[in-house]
Amino acid sequence: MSEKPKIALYWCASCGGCEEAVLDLAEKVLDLVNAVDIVFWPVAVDFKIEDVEKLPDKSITASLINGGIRLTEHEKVVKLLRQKSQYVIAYGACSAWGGIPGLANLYKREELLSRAYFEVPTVVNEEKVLPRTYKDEELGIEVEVPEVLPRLLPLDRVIEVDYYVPGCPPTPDVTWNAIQALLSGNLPPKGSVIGASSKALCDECPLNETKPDKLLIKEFKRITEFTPDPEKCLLAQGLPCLGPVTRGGCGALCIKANMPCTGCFGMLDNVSDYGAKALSFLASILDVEDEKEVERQVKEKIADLVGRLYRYTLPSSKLGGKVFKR
Amino acid sequence: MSEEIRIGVYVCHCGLNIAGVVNVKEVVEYAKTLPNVVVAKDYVFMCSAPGQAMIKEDIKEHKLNRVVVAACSPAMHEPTFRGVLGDAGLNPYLFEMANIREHCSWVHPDDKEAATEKAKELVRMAVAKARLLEPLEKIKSAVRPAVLVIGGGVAGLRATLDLVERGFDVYLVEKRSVLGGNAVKLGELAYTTLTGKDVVNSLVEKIKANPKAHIFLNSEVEKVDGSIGDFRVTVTRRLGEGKEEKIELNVGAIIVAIGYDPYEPAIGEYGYKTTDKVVTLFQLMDILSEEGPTKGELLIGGIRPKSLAFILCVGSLSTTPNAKPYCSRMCCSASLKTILKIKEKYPDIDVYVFYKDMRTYGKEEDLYWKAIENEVKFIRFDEAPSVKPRDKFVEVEAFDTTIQERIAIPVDAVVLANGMVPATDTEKIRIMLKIGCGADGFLKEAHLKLRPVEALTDGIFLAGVATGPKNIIESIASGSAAAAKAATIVTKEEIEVEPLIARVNEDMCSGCGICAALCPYEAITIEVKEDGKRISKVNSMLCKGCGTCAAACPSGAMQQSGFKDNQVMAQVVATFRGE
Amino acid sequence: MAEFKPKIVVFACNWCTYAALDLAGTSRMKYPANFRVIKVMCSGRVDPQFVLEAFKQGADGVIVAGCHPGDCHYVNGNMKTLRRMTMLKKMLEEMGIEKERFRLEWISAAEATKWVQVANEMVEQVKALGPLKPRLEVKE
Amino acid sequence: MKPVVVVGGGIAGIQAALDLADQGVKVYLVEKSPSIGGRMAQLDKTFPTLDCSSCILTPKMVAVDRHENIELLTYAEVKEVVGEPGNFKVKILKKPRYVDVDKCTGCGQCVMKCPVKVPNEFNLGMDMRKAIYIPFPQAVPLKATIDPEHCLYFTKGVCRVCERFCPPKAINFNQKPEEIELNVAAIIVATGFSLDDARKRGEYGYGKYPNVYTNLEFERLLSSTGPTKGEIVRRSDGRHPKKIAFIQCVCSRDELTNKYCSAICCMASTKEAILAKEHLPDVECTIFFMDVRAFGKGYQEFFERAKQEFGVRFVRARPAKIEEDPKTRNLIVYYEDTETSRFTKEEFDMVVLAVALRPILPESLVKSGLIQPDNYGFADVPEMYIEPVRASKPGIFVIGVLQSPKDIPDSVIQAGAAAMRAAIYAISG
Amino acid sequence: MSRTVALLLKGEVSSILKSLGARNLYKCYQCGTCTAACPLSEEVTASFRKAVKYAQLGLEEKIAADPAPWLCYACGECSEMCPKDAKPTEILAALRRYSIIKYDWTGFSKRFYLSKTFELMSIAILSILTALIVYLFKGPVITERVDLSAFAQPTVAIANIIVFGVLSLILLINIYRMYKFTTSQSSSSGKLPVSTYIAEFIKIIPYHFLTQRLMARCRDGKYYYTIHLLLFYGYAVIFVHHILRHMLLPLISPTLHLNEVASSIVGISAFVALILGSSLAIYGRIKKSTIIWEYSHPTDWVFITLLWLTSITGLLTDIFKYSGLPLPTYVTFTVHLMFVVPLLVLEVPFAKWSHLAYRPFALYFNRLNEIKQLRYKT
Repeated sequence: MSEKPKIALYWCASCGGCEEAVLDLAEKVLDLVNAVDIVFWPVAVDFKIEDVEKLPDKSITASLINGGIRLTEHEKVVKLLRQKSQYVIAYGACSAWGGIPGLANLYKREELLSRAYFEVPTVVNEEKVLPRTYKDEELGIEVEVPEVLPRLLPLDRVIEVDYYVPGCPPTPDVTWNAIQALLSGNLPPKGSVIGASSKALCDECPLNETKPDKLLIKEFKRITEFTPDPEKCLLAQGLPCLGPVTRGGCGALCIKANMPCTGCFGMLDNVSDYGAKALSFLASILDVEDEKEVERQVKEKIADLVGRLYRYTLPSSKLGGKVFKR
Repeated sequence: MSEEIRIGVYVCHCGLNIAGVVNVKEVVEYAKTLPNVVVAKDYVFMCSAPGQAMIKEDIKEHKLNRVVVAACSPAMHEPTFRGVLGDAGLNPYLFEMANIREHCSWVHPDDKEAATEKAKELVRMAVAKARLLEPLEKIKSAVRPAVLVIGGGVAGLRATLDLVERGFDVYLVEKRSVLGGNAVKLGELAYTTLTGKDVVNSLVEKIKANPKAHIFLNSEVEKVDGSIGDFRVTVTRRLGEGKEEKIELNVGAIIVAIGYDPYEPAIGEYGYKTTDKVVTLFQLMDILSEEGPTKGELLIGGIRPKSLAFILCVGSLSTTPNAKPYCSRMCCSASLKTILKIKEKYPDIDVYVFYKDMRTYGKEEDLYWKAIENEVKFIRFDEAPSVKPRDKFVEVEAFDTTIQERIAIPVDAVVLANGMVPATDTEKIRIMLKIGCGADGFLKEAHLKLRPVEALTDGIFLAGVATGPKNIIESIASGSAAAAKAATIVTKEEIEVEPLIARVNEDMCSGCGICAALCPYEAITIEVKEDGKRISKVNSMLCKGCGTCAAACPSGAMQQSGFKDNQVMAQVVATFRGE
Repeated sequence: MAEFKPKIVVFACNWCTYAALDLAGTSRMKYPANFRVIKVMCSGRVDPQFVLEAFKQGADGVIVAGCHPGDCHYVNGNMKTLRRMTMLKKMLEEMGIEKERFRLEWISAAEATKWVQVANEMVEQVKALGPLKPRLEVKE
Repeated sequence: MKPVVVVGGGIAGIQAALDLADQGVKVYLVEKSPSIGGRMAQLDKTFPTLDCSSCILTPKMVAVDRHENIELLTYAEVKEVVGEPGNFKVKILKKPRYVDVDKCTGCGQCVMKCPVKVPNEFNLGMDMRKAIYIPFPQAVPLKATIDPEHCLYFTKGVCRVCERFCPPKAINFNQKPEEIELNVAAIIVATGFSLDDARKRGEYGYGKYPNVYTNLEFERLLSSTGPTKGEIVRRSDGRHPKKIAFIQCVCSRDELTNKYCSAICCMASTKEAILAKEHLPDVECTIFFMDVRAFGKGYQEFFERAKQEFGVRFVRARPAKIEEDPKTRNLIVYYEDTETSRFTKEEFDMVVLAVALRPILPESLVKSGLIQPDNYGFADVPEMYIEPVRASKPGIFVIGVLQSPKDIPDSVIQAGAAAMRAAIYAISG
Repeated sequence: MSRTVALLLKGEVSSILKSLGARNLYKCYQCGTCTAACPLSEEVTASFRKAVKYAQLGLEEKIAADPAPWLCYACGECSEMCPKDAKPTEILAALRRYSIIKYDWTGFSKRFYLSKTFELMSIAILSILTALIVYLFKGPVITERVDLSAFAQPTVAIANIIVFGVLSLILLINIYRMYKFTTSQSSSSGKLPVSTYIAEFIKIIPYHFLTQRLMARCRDGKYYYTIHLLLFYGYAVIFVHHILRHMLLPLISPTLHLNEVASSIVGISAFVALILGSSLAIYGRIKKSTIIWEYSHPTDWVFITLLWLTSITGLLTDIFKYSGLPLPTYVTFTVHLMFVVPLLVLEVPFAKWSHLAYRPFALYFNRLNEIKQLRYKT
């Protein structure tokens, strides 16, 4: 292949972590740069949208898009990239399932705007002005301010996504595996997750074999209540570790730091709603027969069920967020 | 599974039961519009031979590989239609039923359009699931040629004798220290000089003479594991002075013959236990039997009564607040039989019978006729009679509805014809064997009319009064019937078990162990493979197919055959839109 | 506007609730035709994903029904259902689904009357709440 | 392992055959009429579950037909039985159907074409069948049968239209009766019952007044495969009745006819009253009874529901007589309500008589002394407490209403008991 | 609600009833067919079934108070249809006999009914006594011509008056007791105005007394009705004729003499009617040809034979008289008296014949109860 494969990177509603993750490849970044021709990388390189528009369709081999779709601009750009690229990769939890910003879907758009632009103590905005396109008199041009979408959407609700790379952010080896797969061309069927394990975290978790025969817990525990025994499966000790329902591939980093998995690698192929599946297995092993006791434990020990079980996946869940009254 | 899905849909009229409310033709036309449906027909009785023949022909002619029948409840005819598919050479589990009778036409008679609309959607749901059904093979399990009989009453004894004579080992477990249950207390029986004890003895003798019979007295069943063909039973036998031994048994079928308890009237109910002149029918029979406390002499409250009042329906037909709503079936005849025996021995005694409804059914009517001829005086009541103990006699008063007058009769003694209530340990046995009980508290048979001696759980049979009041002859007959059903199992080497069990996709299983923790039958174990990986494994013999593990499996690796996630999801989606 | 006819999905366990529904049929008890019953072998088979899928497809109400505690044909499948559905009810409330739209009921094979009562009650309550489907697409 | 013969293809015979065959015993099921199913096939619904009778019976009939251990001998009668337990020689006469059963598919073309109309026994003569007929839609075996007494070919040597129109050419007019001899270990007899002749109590006007029916006739009216396809209409004018009276104990509990109680008619009438209310919501049903024999499991609740939920009126009285109003053909029932001692002449549109059950004893077995009638005419069971179903001679078992009046569950239980006992002879034979 | 006073069962009542002819008392299982079958059920409110139950239970007060047995004319329709073949006809007949005993305050009926010997003894004594009286107090025995009145005139006249007075007194007292019994049990305490008593009396008593019309309503009642009418009119005519000739006339105007021929024709025809009726009845009872005559209590035999003998002797007396044979007349007349006196003295107040009073009054009292029931809706 005479020319090097072109790749594009773009970030939408994201914390920038995924951008950095590419750098986390450390020296491998160099191999990457040699191997590919980066045509669009707003955070690092000053390409403009117009440059991408000029490219012929499908000329970009792969676009790695991270972050959830929050603004009309995100929508515009990712549609453009879709048109221009052969493969679109939803890189990281936000673009794959909406990520932590996706939890905003628990609130209406006005609530978010009013919170951000009116109620926040550091803001003084008596006229209750909201950012919107306006005509800048001095520059004589119209300054376009993108609209906020009613809901944050995962990438595949806006454009067709070829592959997903899990993680918040994706760990270096996952990123590298993904890139290898892309470059080598032997890719799994469209729509699958690449770079990570096909099994749940427990499969690679060192504490897996420390599990008792009957994994039943009498009570959920909060991480603050006790320091778990690092040598024993955290779930077996009562911590609501989401390892069993989360895809492996991260090498159980959090578990190694004695912290329960929060599910950033998302659900396995056979699961269609991460939160529901997590709730199902956690409730099943809670060995309690009385309804009131279950309610008490949920209130006291898990408190924010949606936040905890849909931390990275709320927008991709079946309801996609809170259902508001008419 | 690349083969093209060709579904046949058959909508049943069930005479007028469905066609009377649901527009069957409309449902058939609608079914034709559903994807993969290649043939859709209706017939007046799908379950009948012509109906079944129609399906068989269509399977051959149209090369159908899925069949959907919209008719009655699967509880009625799923086995029948699975048989039809089997006969036509199609895997019986590529079949789904839509219940448009019990769940549709019979319950929405006033809203024909809504019922038809609902029937269409139920068909759509069944077709959606049928599309995703996979062939399943019945699981074969070896059968232990032995039977456990719980309860040594006449029903249990009869079942035991039949089965040992048939050549099978029978373990008879009896809670008390003596065999015979309630029958021994019945004294002389109707139309014969035989007593309850004679009947029991004749059975016990033959049983004891047969080496195949193993009797465990003072024993109770503690734990039952396994399933039809291979039950592992733990029995504890009390050896006296607090010592007891555990016995492990392995049987192919279980017959529950735990009998009943006589209804115990509340203190003061009809004067019971507030005066020694009031006894229950069972106590009277005991008094009359030679081994009884009075060596057969009719003495109640220390005197030989010159006049006796029997009150029937004690504890039945909700006559008193403490009473049961059902009819205990045998007390009318048992009371009249006892009265006739008393009249034979003491002709001069005056007998009065307070009854609500005289239920001497069948040939036992002649007991009623003979009682009338023996000048027994019958008083019919609606509200329960009142029993007022006086100094030298007891006054029984009631409003006689045949003459619309209150009648008071001074008698020397009152006999309460008490009915039958479920045996005290019914609850314990029920939970241990995981079988249900009806609203009346007796064990629930699989089908009241056509499977009266079978429990819903395969391999477990119910004999005698355990399922409801019966007289001693009916109880003995049901003992033999239960034995026959047990024989249909233990005569076979192998038993086929429903294949709706859980299966693991080893490529997805992370060995998280959640499923193993949930299985009540210990059918799932986590095995460590050579590469050190932990993978879940299902023992198809033990798995009963409840699906609880599948619902909890965090990675969706565990699926229940016949109820896989995608199959149920397809039904959910099909409830709202057809594509 | 045509009178709102709610559609309610029922996950019924084969041994108890499904049999109770059959009994309601054989006893010719009448109840509204808004219910679509999906049979599962045990209420323990009902995966919370099914319930969410039903709401996603536009169900106005979902009932998960099984055997009374102690009656479960599979020893304690219904106990797991109790825990799952209790947590799910809490989560659904957080997701804006009113608690009347989702019910967990214990209905034994003999309790046809209880089923009819639950059915009538559920239809009334859901009718009062109005349709759910329009509120799923957040457009404004 | 020796085979067993089961005589009678009603629910008791069918259940006994299945319970034996499932134990691996070879069974010959002999049925006198062209199809098995017996009385239960004529019922619309069964009490107290209100199951549709053919819906729970048909699968068992099909199971019998398909069972590899059961050989079905329909339209056949036991001629002679000789021998002792474990070694009975049974002579069976298979009457000619004049239809080749292997070819006939039960398509019914012949029935449509046949010109001869004959009162239909299955619907108790309330409608007509043809000379060549299939007893009822769910018949097993589903084969046509020619009735020689009415077929024009046998009576006048003409017609043979069925032969012309039979697609698989299954008609064979020179079929001969076939005699089969079996050597069996035991015989289970379940020949069932017929209703006694209600004319014996002439004062009720059965046979004289058109709108007086028997329970079984009313059951046929209720049934969708009945003469009126489930419509309850009066014989006299085809109108729906507004008031129906059910009179219990007709020829039962009666010195003049049968002293015994027929056990099932209280519940049968209660069920039919409920079903009548279902077919005709504003019909008024009244049941005249002396004692309501609701003794079985679930029966008392069924009786209570009939009263409270379905508004069936129960009057504790035994009507003395019925007179007919010649103009309206309505029936005036004379009764004294024993709970109010008030005499009333009440007019009804239709009366259903709960007539006594009479057993059908197979005379070949009675002749050979293997079965003896008891003082009521039922098959006697000498040691009822030791062997509840064994007839006068060992190895012979009598079950169902043949032994005493009983309902379906008790018949099924007796069938199981007989199967068990017979199996023991089969293995030792 | 019915009064809460509970009724006490008396064992001995049932055994008495059995001896009074209720042979199949203990067969009835209270199905109500008898009441429903009875042609009279449409006319009167009565429950024959309940009457049988009272008998089975031995409820003395209820039996006495129940007019139903008197409304039954024993046509046998109920026994025909009774599913238990308990022969309600016979039980009701026994109840009638028992009521007679109950109404009779003297206690004489009871002994009369319960012991055959007492019955025959009392009849024998009475007839011998009559013979003695006639013999002792007889007037001159005129042999040349028949002068009956002279022969027995004084004794007959006085005896008649005394006997008639005493008997009617006893009968009236019994009827009053019957009234007391039948209204005692009616559950309503409400009173009826006297006018209804009188109105109903006029409407019921004479009509039914004279015609026994209800009997015609029974099954093939025509046959019995005619026999009974024959007997009734035979007796009525004789009674009236007797009173006129032997009692009133001699008292009022001893001199006036009836036209002999007319009086004889009347007398003889009455006697012939009586003989014919009673012979048919006797023949029927011997042959047990119908349900009515299937069972005959001794008192039935006594009554019917006495009646027959009286009529025969009465007829003979007249024949001898009019054919002018004095001695035979006197002898047969004495014999006639020997039968008439016990017939009148015993049968009328104490035995079967009292039904001629009790039946109409039973209808009357039953009507009163009916009105009371309707008016006070109890």
